[in-house]
Amino acid sequence: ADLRTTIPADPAMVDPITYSELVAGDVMGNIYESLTGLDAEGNVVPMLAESWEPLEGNLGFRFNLRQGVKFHSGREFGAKDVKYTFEQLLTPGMKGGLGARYLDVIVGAEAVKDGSAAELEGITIVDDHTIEIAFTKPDVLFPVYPIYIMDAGIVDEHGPDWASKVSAGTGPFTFASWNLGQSVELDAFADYWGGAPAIDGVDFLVVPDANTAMSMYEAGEIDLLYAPPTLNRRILTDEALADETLRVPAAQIRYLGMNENVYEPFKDINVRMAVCMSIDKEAMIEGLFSGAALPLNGQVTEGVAGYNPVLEPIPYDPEAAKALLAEAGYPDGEGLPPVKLSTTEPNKNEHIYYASQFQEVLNMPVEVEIVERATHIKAMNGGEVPFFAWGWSAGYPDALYFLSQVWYGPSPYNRSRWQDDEFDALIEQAFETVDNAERYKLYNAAEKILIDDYGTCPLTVRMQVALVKPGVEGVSLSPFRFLPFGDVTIQ
Amino acid sequence: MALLEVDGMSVTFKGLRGSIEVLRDVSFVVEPGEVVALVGESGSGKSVTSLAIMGLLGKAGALSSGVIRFEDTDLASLPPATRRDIRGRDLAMIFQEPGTCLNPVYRVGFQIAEALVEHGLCDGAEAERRAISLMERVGIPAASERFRDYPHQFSGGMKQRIMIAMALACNPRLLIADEPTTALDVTIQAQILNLILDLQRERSMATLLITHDMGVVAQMADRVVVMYAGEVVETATAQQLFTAPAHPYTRLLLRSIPTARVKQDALPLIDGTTPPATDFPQGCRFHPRCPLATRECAETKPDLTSVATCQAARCLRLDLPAEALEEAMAI
Amino acid sequence: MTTAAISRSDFWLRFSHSKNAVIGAIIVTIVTLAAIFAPVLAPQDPGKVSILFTWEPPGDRYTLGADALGRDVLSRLVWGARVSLLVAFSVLSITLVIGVTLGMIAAWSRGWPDSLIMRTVDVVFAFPEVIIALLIAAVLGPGTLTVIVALSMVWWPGIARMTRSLVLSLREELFVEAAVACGTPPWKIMWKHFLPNIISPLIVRASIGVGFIIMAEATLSFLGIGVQEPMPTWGGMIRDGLPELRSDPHLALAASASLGITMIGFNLLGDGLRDVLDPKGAR
Amino acid sequence: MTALLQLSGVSKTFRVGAAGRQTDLRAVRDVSLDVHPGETLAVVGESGCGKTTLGRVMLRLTPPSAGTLRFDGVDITNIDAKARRELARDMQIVFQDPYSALNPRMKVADIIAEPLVNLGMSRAQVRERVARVMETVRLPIAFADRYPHAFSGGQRQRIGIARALAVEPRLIVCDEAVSALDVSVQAQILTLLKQIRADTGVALVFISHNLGVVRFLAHRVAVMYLGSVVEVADSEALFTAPRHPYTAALLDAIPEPDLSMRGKRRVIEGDIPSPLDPPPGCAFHRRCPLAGDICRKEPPPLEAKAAGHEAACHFAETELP
Amino acid sequence: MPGYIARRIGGLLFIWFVAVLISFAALQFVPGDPILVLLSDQSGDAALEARLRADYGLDRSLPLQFIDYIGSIADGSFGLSYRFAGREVIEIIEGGMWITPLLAITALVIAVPLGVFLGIAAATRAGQLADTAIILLLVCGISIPNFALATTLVWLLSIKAGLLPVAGWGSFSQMILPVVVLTVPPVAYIARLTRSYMLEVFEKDYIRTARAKGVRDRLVVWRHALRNTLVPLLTSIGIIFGGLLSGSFVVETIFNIPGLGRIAIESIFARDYPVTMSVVLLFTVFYSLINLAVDLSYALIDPRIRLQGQSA
Ligand SMILES: Nc1ncnc2c1ncn2[C@@H]1O[C@H](COP(=O)(O)OP(=O)(O)OP(=O)(O)O)[C@@H](O)[C@H]1O
Ligand SMILES: Nc1ncnc2c1ncn2[C@@H]1O[C@H](COP(=O)(O)OP(=O)(O)OP(=O)(O)O)[C@@H](O)[C@H]1O
Ligand SMILES: [Mg+2]
Ligand SMILES: [Mg+2]
Repeated sequence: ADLRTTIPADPAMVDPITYSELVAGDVMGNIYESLTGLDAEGNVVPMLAESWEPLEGNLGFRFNLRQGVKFHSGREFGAKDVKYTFEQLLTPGMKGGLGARYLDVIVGAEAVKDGSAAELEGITIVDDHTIEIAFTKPDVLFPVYPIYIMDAGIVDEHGPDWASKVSAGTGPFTFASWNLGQSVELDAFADYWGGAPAIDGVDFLVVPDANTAMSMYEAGEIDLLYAPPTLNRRILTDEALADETLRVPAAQIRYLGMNENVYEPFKDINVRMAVCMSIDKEAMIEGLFSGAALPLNGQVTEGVAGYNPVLEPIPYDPEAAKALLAEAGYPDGEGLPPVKLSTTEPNKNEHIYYASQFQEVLNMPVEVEIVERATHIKAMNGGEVPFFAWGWSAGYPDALYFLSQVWYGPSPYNRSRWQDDEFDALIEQAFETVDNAERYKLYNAAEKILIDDYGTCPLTVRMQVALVKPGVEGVSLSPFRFLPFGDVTIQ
Repeated sequence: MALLEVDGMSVTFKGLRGSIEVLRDVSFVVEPGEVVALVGESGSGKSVTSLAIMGLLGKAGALSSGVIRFEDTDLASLPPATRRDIRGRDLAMIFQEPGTCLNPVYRVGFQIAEALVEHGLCDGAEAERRAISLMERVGIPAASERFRDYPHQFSGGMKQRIMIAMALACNPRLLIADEPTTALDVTIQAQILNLILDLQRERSMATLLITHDMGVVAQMADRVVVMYAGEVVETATAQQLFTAPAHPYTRLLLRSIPTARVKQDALPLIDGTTPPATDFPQGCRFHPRCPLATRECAETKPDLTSVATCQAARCLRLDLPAEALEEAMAI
Repeated sequence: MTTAAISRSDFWLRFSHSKNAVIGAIIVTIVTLAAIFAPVLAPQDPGKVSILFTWEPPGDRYTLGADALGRDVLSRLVWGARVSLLVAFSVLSITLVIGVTLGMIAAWSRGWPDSLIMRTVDVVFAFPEVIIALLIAAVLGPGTLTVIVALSMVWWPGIARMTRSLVLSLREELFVEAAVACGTPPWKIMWKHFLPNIISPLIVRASIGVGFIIMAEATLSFLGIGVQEPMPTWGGMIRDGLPELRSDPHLALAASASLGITMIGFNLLGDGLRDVLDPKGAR
Repeated sequence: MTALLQLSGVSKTFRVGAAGRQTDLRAVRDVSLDVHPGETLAVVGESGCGKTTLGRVMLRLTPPSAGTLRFDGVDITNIDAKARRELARDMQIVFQDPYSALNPRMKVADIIAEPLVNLGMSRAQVRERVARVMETVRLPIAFADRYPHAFSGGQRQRIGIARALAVEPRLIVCDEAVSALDVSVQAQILTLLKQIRADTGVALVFISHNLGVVRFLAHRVAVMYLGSVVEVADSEALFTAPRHPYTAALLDAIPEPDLSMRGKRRVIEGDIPSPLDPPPGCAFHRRCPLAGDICRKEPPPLEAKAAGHEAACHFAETELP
Repeated sequence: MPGYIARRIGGLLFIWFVAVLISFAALQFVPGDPILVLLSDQSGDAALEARLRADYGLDRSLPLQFIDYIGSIADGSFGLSYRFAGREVIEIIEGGMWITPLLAITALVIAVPLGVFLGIAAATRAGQLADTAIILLLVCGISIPNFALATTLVWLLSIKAGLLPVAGWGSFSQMILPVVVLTVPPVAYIARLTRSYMLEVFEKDYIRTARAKGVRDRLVVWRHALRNTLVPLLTSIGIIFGGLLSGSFVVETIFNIPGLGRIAIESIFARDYPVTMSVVLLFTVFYSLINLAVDLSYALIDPRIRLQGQSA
């Protein structure tokens, strides 16, 4: 039998080079594999690489690749495929997606990108199953980066539009068909190195409407549902579904961005504190999220390497918040210029709650503004949005993902433009620190600087909710969505 | 035995403000083979009378008293199906507006043949044959081709001929013609009236001819029934009516018609207008306009009284000499 | 014009005899009053968030329960009536002004202005209304103004077409020719002779239209381009309530019922008016 | 005596049919007529022969397709819309259907006042004038605030006449002004018109198909057939000695309320031809008892057959059978 | 007739062109640049942005872009999709292209007879209780928002009773619920129109003529009256069809039908303009073709119209 589940839209692509979005990831995670992978707890485990060691001066890695891995084409996986994939990602005109940005540190990446070289200078194929990758500067997290490796021979064999015809991965399932607007279907790969899946395949039905997906689940038309947050209440309040529900916190931080460059009062730490202390996270989690969230104390989520479990929560204390605001020179909100709390349609309710708290507790003149998503992201990236709550999902299971992208000064995703030299120095140091324990200390120190400065208000961690029909076993929901369905069985 | 006998017929319509008695105590007879004209001004109840006879008053109207006997059958007491069967077969009707009385989306041949088939008189092919010969009879050239045409492809006069063919299809005993020529041109009107007269003689069919045109009456009718405000005010033979009208209304009416035969300098006037059905006067309904009216006329309802053989009028002052009217108007 | 022949006193008499018209008028009056007196009638501030009472079922605290943010459903319904009617009446006024003006011009001028206007009407008609609304929402961003503009864009051609056909038959009436013969200038003929004589069919259409506009706003809300927070609207409430139909049905039910009853009210009123204004009506 | 209104060679052609397949419909063909001050000219003819169109052309409600039109010696054939509106001061119209000729949504006073307001009269003047014409047509002044539906046909026709009279015009075109009325009411209106004519000296163009009415009112009569004037004569001459066979047929066809005429009518055969497809030659030849070969080929010109008596017939001299 | 059709087709081409022009112009004003949508989180990367713009020809002037688009219509590809890298628009819409009209026409084919039947039932009982009951039912039919009706039906028939599939496309049973939801409003609309047209026709002289001939009441209604109400009814078919196309947006979303309505919504939200414009064009084409068909079919029903088309 096939495992039937839904995706909220057609994947934008099904090839590992241009791969750049979430839905495509849900599908392709079952077809393609990276050098390393994750287990159900979010720990990094060897996949296509069995082991790896840093090169001298931390300027690169040597990977010992797994033997006996077959591509869906039947070819043996080897070092040439890794090199081929990396070069393809960087070659102009190939529209390299998410994977490409992890490759900038490789020696010669620039030359490939601007078209002056076809081959990546920094890659040395030692033997069929050993490859060395040289860096221009240390990047200790390189082995963790999720880059799908593809079959080097496939493009020559099937031409540029191979992706809609054949499958070029090593994963437990092969791409079978994509019926636009209806479904993407995968077949079990009998020669999978980890053992052939027990199920015949996976059907991803394209169902944009969450309620429809839910109805389909209830009517037994699908076996598995990764529920979007709008369904949380419906699922979590239904006792009949309790045994079928999986709940796992997502590797996603949610924070309140306060951009002091745009809104003057945020320059004062007392104002930032007052804002943070006027949000009642516990009440919000119960009332608004129906319990499908956890409070977030720092800026790293549990299950991500480097998480600090001993951070104190910021208390909900309206009186203290009022006092702090008065101290900042805005007694009872007087003198605060009006400000917009911006967001997109799906996050509306949450923002209405924040705004109502700020108005009620601080008498702050806040108004909720709903903006089109792409415009909003562009404005945030440009540092133009004064006040917003936004999330950031980990692309790999290491705290550095959050810290270096959201709060690090030069990062293009530092949307609230919080900046601290000491913090930035710690991050730079972490990139060069191979020893995990050492590095985690640096993370904790940096995170403390951020929290103590009230540079942000940590909000909540979203709880992922999924429904699995009785009789379907082996589905694992990790902090990073579903793991591949290779071990799933259906009665 | 009279072919049609209407006796004491009253008709009321239900309206928003209660019931309105539109016809009161209407009585007349139509003998086999004769032409009876029903005349009167607009709103006097001519059409309602004909519709009541046909049983086509609709939902709002009802016969509140009186009987309508057709060949000694009381029509009102018949079950609807039987009544429908008589309608169209023994009693046929043609209407004023030939343009709107034909169904625009069916071929005229079909519309003529329909009654034959509906009454089970013959099958489709035979009905078609008869329809063509009827069309020929009413004077439509190239009938067997025009049979398949639609009403809008005919002129007004031809449409009226088709209406006549339709009414005659089942050889009715009585033809009711409600202002059959008012919508037509004078020359065409003359053609149609002659046609009706010919057919009526040919088939010894009786005709109840409804009109407001005294000229038409003079050319066609054997006997005349004059209506005013929902009542019959005078019945007479045509001869009597034109030579010795009894009711003041009839007399005035006849004289207020401008004629093309002679030059007139002035027309005698009947002041005022016909009252609406909601507002019929007490007593004699004509009294507010009648030069001869007295107080008694305003109080007492006159009955239809016989003045001569075959002539009766509804007036309290029939005893006055004919000149009295002239004198009264001169004042 | 057949509809023209009814006197004022007759109108009320016929009106009071028409069950549809009376029931419709009562519903419409209640909704309109609710909308006008929303600030007085609403038991609570419709925007008041009570995070501890989200999805509170109907009871003492909230007569009709609370929504996802603990806001009072009854208060939001009453205020929602305001938004719905505001949208409906704005759209109606705009479309009536535009549609009637253009329709009259088209019918009066014939010739090229007629062609121009009617071709435009054809083009707009050929666009599915949701697409027009989506495009306009995409341009202006979702909101009350968008809804009004979008629905006006969708509705005026219907009015223009109707006006044109009414005026085309009206201009054959003798009284129009009489006015021309009296030396009445065209604008005055439109204003004094056409307008009063097409007003009743327009009213009938408008009254039925109100229902559809309110519904259209709800549909736009459902598609995410309707009137935005913090303004409560029925469409938005239905959309927000639908997923919770089983666990907490009160939100969707209350809003659907309000929308449905209002639609019924306007439709019955419109149907009733049609019967009342048609002198040859069923009675 | 100079003509008040002078038509010479006036034609009116309509383009009918859907675009691309249009044909010409000649509703009025080459009509020359004079209307003198104070006279009543009747235009008679059967339905569709172009009477109304001719009336509309006379009033310049529609421009003629050919020919010229003079009012009081001034050429008004090609005047602009504004000048045309000015003409309303001198020329007015009364329509056939008293039901559709009055705007049901206007009060009687406003209806009568409309031409006055258009002329820019002050409110007081208008009120005074309205009261006066209402009296002239014998409408109680109390009716001023009512709407037309409250009136009977005869009363409505009085309102229409009052509207036409209000500006004290010199010419009134009455298009079938009494055809829709009951006999008794018709008599009232005819009498009223006669009286007004005597009191004001207004010229009337009286369009009708009822020859009885025409004889009662008209000084002169023009008979139309299929767009053309086929006979013009003084009323008495026309009724006693018609020259055109069509006029004779028309007179014969009238059902007279006179038993002595019974069965003596001669009825001409055939339908009225369509103006879209007029017969060649004389338009009447297919129905004409006198028709000869020439009638099938040549349209007869309208020419004087006696003093003040013109007819368009090749055989107008022939004694009618 | 051929001349008439040629003229109509010329008119259609004009309308289609204007539709493309308007949607092209309107989309220029839409906030949410397609490239920014593609870039999403990476929208700070100016080089990447410039590269993408060039890839999609968006760096060229608007008239050129428009001409490009018209050209792509001519060659049948309808341009390149922004959302699906490297795919032609035709690939994206061809699957859904027939679904929406199929749904709409199915709904129409059911709604017209049903609505006419109900309308006649009400008209022949005008003023009676049955009439009021039918009217009330019809008004309710239009007063229930289609999304609410759909949700309720799915819950009752699919989840509770398990009779019909919840969603999807491909089998007959999957068509039933969407068609029912689409059909309800037009049935109500047609029935109400039929009722009022019928009442109007009942007053006509030719109905009285038919009764005077002794034609049975049922035949009077079904033969003499009905055909005369069809012409005005046909006129509203176009509007109803437009309503059905619009209804498909909601119905396709709820029942997860991969038709044009759902594609339109997805592509607008994803700022996939070439797809959006093509869907708009297709909707316009369907709508105007239905109207053309309606106009041509008048002649079949009403002989007066045929003659005008030919001789005049
Ligand atoms: N369906 C109806 N409902 C109410 N009143 C009606 C109805 N039909 C006719 N009447 C009234 O009955 C009266 C007589 O009307 P009827 O049509 O018989 O007059 P008529 O003599 O035929 O007039 P005309 O010469 O105008 O045809 C009128 O006052 C009319 O208003
Ligand atoms: N606006 C118009 N467009 C096209 N044809 C017209 C127009 N007005 C009149 N006609 C045609 O011109 C011819 C003469 O019409 P007109 O109304 O002048 O006749 P009439 O003598 O007044 O007839 P009736 O006695 O019926 O009033 C008719 O065939 C008519 O169809
Ligand atoms: Mg009558
Ligand atoms: Mg005329």
